[in-house]
Amino acid sequence: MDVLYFAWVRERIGLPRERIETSAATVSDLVEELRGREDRYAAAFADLSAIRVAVDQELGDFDSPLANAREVAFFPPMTGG
Amino acid sequence: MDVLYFAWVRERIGLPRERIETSAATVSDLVEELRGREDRYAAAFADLSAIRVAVDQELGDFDSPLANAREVAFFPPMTGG
Amino acid sequence: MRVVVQAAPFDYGAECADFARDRTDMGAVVTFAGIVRGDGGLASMDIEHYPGMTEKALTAIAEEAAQRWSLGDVLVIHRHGPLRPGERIMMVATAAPHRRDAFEAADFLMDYLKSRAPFWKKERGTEGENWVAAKVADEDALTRW
Amino acid sequence: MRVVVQAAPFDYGAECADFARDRTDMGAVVTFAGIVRGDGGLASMDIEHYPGMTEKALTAIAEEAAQRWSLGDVLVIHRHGPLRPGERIMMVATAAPHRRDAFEAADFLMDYLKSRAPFWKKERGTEGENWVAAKVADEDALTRW
Repeated sequence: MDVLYFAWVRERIGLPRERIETSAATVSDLVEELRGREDRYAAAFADLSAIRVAVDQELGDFDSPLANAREVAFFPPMTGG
Repeated sequence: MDVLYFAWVRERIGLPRERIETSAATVSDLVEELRGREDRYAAAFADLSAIRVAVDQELGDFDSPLANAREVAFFPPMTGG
Repeated sequence: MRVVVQAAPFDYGAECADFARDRTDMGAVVTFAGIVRGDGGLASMDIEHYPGMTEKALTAIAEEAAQRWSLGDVLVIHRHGPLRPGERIMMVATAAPHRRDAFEAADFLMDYLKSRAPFWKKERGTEGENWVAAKVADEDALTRW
Repeated sequence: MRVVVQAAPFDYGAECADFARDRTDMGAVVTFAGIVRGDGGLASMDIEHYPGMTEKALTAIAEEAAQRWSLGDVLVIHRHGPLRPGERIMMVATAAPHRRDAFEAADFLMDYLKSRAPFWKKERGTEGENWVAAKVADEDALTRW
């Protein structure tokens, strides 16, 4: 699965995307897995209320299932316009 | 005093402006004076709810005083934009 | 602030491009353009106005908008004379630090222009000639402000 | 309907001039342009986006507007990359037979673009760098629709 990071989430984790082999069932499960890896992930995911999620380029949430997902993205609230 | 007519008021009266010597105290008095002149004025001023008034290029109403007024205009509701 | 009343066409694209150009304190620009619709066999729309009062009324409406909202600039252009379907009748533009002010001020300008600026429209077409009647909805829209 | 996401500047005046050009069934065109403000010593605003998702999100928002209002055309252009104060970040345009639809649809597009299109802004200036935080008011604005 491709995992993408944007804005300050990208900066804290230190890379824009990576390929992750995971059997996480939901976005929450994936976040727990990442948090356990290294401090930079724990720092990026310290406050989940500040993080938004997209699964296969559609807005989702931490309960979104990951079955068949090809791409998951984490980013702060959007500021377009 | 210059009296101006616009849109269908102008068409019914048959001229865009005229100079009128009057001692009418209010717009209403002037309308009564005009109505008494000729049928075309009576026809133009038949339904006053359909007519708007400006005194010296400011929107007014039939009660507006005419003391010192230089210019009075009669026209249908405006349709700008 | 600029208010223009003219018979000639105006260059809408150039007016948009020039409006608030080089300002670095305005985050939002809203423009509105009114265009002659060719509904019901319309051949031409003739716009009559009240020279002198028109400029005063448009200026007063623009000044009112500038008082009510935080605006950096306001533009109003309105044509008169005969216009064909597809021609631009008028435009307004508003510039503001923030989008809500720019949107509301443009919306306000249009509502007031519709019912409080001395213009009258005559349609000429396959169904003959007739003066466009003011809409009750347009008058009612003023109560929003 | 046209949705464009690009790093290059766009020609706002030309886009306005071309939008709904030659239509005789649209009486109203509203445009909105967002411009980088030079507040607080801002030197540059860097806009990051999510290639692929951005285009999908903007298209979905434009389609939603076209379903909710009677529109003849919709345009959305949004830039990414580094921009300087005074540069235009983005624009939307809406064409409708009547002005209320054009105004509301443009207002709606902006509210959704602000909070539901995957863009993030980083300000660089005399006060250093920082990511622009989403405003509670922008999120709340969505409840209007």
